[in-house]
Amino acid sequence: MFKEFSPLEDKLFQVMDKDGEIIAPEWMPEISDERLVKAFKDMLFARTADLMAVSYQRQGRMFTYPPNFGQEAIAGGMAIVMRDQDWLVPAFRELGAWLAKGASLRDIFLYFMGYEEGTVFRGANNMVPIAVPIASQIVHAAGIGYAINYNKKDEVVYAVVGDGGTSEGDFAEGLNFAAVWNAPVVYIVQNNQFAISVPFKKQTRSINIAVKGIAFGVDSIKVDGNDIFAMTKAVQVAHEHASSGKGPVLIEAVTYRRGAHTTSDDPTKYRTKEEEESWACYDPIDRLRKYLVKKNLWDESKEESLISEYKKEVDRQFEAAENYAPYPLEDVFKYLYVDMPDDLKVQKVEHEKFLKWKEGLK
Amino acid sequence: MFKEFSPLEDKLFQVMDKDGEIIAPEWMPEISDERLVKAFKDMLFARTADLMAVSYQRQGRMFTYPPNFGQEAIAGGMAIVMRDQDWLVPAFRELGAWLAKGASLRDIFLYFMGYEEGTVFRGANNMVPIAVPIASQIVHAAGIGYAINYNKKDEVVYAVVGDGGTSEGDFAEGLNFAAVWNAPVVYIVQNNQFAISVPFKKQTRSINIAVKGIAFGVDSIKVDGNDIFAMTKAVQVAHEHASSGKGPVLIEAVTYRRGAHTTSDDPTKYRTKEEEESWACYDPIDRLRKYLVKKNLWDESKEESLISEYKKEVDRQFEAAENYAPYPLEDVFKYLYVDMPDDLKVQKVEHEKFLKWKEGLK
Amino acid sequence: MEGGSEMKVMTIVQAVTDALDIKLAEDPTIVTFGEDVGVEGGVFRVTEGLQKKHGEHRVFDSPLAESGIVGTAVGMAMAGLRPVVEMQFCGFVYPAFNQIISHAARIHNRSRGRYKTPMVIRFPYGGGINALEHHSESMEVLYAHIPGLKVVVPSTPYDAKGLLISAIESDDTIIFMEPKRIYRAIKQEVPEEKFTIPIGKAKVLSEGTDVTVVAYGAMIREAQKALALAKKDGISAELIDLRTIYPIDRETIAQSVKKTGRLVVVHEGPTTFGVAAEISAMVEEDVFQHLEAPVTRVTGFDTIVPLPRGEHHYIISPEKIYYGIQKSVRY
Amino acid sequence: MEGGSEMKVMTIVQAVTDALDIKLAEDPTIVTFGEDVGVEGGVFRVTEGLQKKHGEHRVFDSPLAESGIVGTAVGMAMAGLRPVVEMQFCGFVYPAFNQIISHAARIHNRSRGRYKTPMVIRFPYGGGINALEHHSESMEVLYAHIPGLKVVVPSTPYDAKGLLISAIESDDTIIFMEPKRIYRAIKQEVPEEKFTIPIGKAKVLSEGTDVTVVAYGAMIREAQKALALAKKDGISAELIDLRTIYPIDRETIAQSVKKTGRLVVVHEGPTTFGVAAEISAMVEEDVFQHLEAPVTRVTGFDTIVPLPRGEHHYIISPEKIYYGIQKSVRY
Ligand SMILES: Cc1ncc(C[n+]2csc(CCOP(=O)(O)OP(=O)(O)O)c2C)c(N)n1
Ligand SMILES: Cc1ncc(C[n+]2csc(CCOP(=O)(O)OP(=O)(O)O)c2C)c(N)n1
Ligand SMILES: [Mg+2]
Ligand SMILES: [Mg+2]
Repeated sequence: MFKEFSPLEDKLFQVMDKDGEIIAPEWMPEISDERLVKAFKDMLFARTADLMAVSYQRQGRMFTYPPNFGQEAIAGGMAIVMRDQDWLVPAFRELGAWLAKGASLRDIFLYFMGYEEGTVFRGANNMVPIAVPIASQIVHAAGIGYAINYNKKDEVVYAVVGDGGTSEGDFAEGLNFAAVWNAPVVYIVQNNQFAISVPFKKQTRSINIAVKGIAFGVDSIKVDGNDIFAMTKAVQVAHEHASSGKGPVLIEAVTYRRGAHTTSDDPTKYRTKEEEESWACYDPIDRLRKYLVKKNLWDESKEESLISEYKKEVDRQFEAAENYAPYPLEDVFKYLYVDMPDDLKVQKVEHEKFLKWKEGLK
Repeated sequence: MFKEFSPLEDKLFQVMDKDGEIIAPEWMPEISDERLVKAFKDMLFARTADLMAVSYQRQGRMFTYPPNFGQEAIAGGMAIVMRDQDWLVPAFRELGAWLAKGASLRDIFLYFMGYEEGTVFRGANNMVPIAVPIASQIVHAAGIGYAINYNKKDEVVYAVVGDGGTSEGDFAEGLNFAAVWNAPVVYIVQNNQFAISVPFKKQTRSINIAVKGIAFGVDSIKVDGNDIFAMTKAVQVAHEHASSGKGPVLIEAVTYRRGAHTTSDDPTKYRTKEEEESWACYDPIDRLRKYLVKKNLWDESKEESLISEYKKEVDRQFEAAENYAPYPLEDVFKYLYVDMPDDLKVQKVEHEKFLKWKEGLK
Repeated sequence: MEGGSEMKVMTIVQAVTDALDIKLAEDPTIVTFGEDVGVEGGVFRVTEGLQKKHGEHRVFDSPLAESGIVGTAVGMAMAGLRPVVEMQFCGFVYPAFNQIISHAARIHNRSRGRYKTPMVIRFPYGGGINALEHHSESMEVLYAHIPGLKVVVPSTPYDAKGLLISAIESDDTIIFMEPKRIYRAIKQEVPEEKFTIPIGKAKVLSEGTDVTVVAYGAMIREAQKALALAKKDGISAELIDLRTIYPIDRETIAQSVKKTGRLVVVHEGPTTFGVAAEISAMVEEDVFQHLEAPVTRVTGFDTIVPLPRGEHHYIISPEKIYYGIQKSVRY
Repeated sequence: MEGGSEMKVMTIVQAVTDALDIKLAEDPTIVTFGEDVGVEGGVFRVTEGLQKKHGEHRVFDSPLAESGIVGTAVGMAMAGLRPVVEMQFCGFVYPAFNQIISHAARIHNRSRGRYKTPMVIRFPYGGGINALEHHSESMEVLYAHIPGLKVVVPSTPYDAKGLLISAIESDDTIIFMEPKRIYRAIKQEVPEEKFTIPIGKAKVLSEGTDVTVVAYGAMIREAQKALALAKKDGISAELIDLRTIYPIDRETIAQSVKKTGRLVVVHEGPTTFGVAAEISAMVEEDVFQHLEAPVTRVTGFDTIVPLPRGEHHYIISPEKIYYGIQKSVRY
């Protein structure tokens, strides 16, 4: 695959076209009909949750949130391949992958409501917290990969980053360490064409992101990230590659951030309606739906009721998050160290004294 | 050139073989006999100074010094192409390039004797100080390149780094900025096979360093760094490329650090005599000498007396450095800010009070 | 300072934009860049409109790489430009740390004055905007402790403009930290034309006799509220806006403490090894015999700023400052 | 502490090697790596022999990239290992700053305890070895001010061993700064077997009544010389070795100052916003009424450590400490 679709020639690995036709059947991944329908439903669920998150935010019920709209097939493909024992090292815009790993939507909402608790992802085995400092997680993935080799475990690390993130020094350092250490890491770059307002062309002069792997001797491929089949196949091959001791893989998943960067962002400042529309027909969910409908695996008329079911579920999770316990003072201090310095204990006690005094003021 | 010698196929750009035969006459750079002899003499002078530096250090007359032994053709090639108005952004192991730029040997010795004055290089137009934090200078070069474009100047930036330095995040960030900004920078990686004790193979899994340029859309080439003709030609082409608005170039100059990392290092700890000897026959000065002798441009019998002349000159420079003024207290404070904070003035005065008191103690 | 200049009501954001605009128009060696700085005008819209007005070569987007941004600015400065760079948030300056400490702060010293780095690294800092982790910190000490840097923090639109112009005109490397919490919260009349405020000088905002309060940035507004509370209580507090964190104007503080005998220092950043510690040490050195109470620190916990739901625990309220004032006065 | 253990004369370098050796043998989750750490045994030979003994997967060279080293260690720690990483010199830690402050110091807090980062970042610090720029600095405050880190500095071979073992056994991220100036200058009998010294506790090295001197690392030896000078002068000074820079053992210092009424703090790093400032502030808070003189700082200039020929100006001599002691006592 890495040879056939050499990023040096800017080849794009694609299995399904925008109308849901399979154009490269020889690369079609093996997925049972059932699993495929589940993948579709999961993507639909993720999108529902994502859109609702944006509207909760607009209602002032949540803080800034980064929409996933249009990027769902990337997580969709990862979800099909990732196993429970595999590691997920997230960036911050791969909701579907978090859910697939076992993170609860309630927790995710908690995070964007302003609770650290929301980035613990207790239900998700071997998933680490969201990484806000761009690309810093790329290095962690290499270290986790080292530990996997060290302990001779059957685990693969999935690490996600954006196109903008590939400009950070940590992207280079992480890939280099992973390669030198032959770490079992699948790096997935969600190239959604923008880093906030900065378009891909201003981010790098390279023809694509996949070629960056060559700098580190890492097998790399540029994949249509809105094509669930191409994503799944690429991730399968990458997973096999990494877990069989051949070292890390870099997947550039070409996609488009259909929404804003975050709910605080206004994309009309830096891109045109036309551009946005030109990508609409590549929507990953629409494409999979077309395929499923053609194969009689999906009945569009059922979708509406399914979505309203999902909405209810999302609301339930959101309300559970809204009803989460208040944030005790203690939690500001409790987790900073395993062995808490006395200083911190004193600061807490002093603050409590102040709070008592303040009560008295009223 | 960049196509013919694609780093992807790990091609090595070579013009002269180890016996001084021209094996690729079509790539022979145009250099007058006179200039070539000067280049040889300059390399000889640099080597003489370098070897003497090591022995001064052994005599306890200088602090730690990083030998250049075996790497002289890289600076030799740069020296032929670099113009007075071009910028030199050094690492710390390209003595010949510093001298070519106009830095005085006395100043260079001053630096390794422990004076900041020695890294000012007053005689060298557009040369910036030595960069000790590995690869950090790669980024500066991109910024200088931006300024050159901004001011529409006819200047090219030469920036040097080692093989180890290519692992630092700043190497990637610098190349990326230079590429995106189309900055006129010639990046030269001295791949001397080691970063202190760490061999190239442990530094990266890529087939060579030149391929790293591809990650940034930068034209790159792997050159025999011990071949003065190949180096000169590559630098000429790169210079032309950069100064004609085509953006930065990356030259991997393959060489071998024949000496220790620094005078504090003991290479027998991490490499074999055999390996060292296997590189001896590629010595850049020997190769050029063979060529010159064959062309009747050089008479070996004259070399000894030339070297003893050089030695005298080096000694003169060294002694000038040894006789440099003592380091006044004032200089600790004077240059930190353009507009010095009062605090610093007070600290100096307070220290002088102490010194007076201390006088009184005796 | 600016006789006869027209005044205009500005927020801090607008004052910063205005300072940049004036300097860009006046000095062709000035460029400003950073993530999203060009087309979008920055995530806080501080550079909005400047690219259109001054051109793409002077106001522009950079790739997403902080070390690259600061490091290229160092290179530009050595080559004669005067770059003003934006780091997107206080918590995202760290990838640039090596370039800041090893180069921006040192090139002038290393080259014995041959090369200068007249550059400004500006970024929003501080809590109170309900942001994710890394978006709320106040780590001014990390810069103020580094030899070769100067650190400036304005607290009002007027100061933001005057101090930023001074920073841009300075031949030293200036860290310019903008209190994002009050980016748009304070409106003030600011002269339209160019004016400067000296770096390294604090300002006595209101005089008092019982206790001196030193604060800066977003804490000034909170301190003013605290002073109002104290006043009701009959306490006359003197408020000093530090304006510059390094070099600290120890003279102004010392003079004040000489008069009041008591000092409260307020800042958002962590207490231990914080700015208040240094001021405490200085005051002790300078006016030990006038100190009637230990210096009181009303400062951040030695913790990470909590996510929004816990941030109220961390953030320093006027009441907490007032509490500190009482503690000092009643010592 | 360690009844009946055999003793062996060690330097600080040997003590650090020994601590690593013992822990590597005892705990298979420990790995140690960094630039030149494997085959060569580190530029100061601290890890010499360990790769041969414990294997290439446990003691190894990394590529030349500090952010990579610290960041991969964070990953390893999250995956259950206990990495000890070496940064080659104090001045080359900065490229790793983001990984240190944003992750090593915070993963435990961010994940509400789900993930720990039991890791040690060790590096030589301080001046006095005639080195190039960036090789001589003492920037402990940059770490000590960061919430989530602990910072340890040994001053003797005994302490180096006991404190490093504690650091490796700690579940928190520890910055372990080794005074390279005395790496081989002090020889001391150290127990061959394993022992620990608690992090966060200072040690009273010698008792006195007139003045308290607080120092750490390479400054302890200089302070001891100063105390000898002071003694001749009839001054009885109490010497405290801080051992841990954060958390500071304020209790031990406070108790001492209560007794002596005077305090001199000594460190190599820059004065302003330095460790002495914090100690000054703490002491004022804790024992204000016992202070008979302002805290005296005998600390580095707010400058870059000069290159070797100028370093004698910067370096703190016993005489300078003694001068500080006199100043304090004669106040
Ligand atoms: C080190 C760092 N610098 C800046 C930021 C602010 N920031 C948040 S998201 C973002 C853009 C990221 O772009 P990309 O990597 O393409 O991911 P996307 O948002 O498109 O998913 C920036 C600059 C940050 N989080 N971390
Ligand atoms: C950021 C940083 N880390 C570590 C060092 C210590 N150091 C000095 S030279 C060197 C090796 C450099 O290797 P390379 O880049 O190959 O250059 P060479 O010495 O071979 O010329 C190291 C690790 C440093 N100077 N800067
Ligand atoms: Mg993006
Ligand atoms: Mg090398």
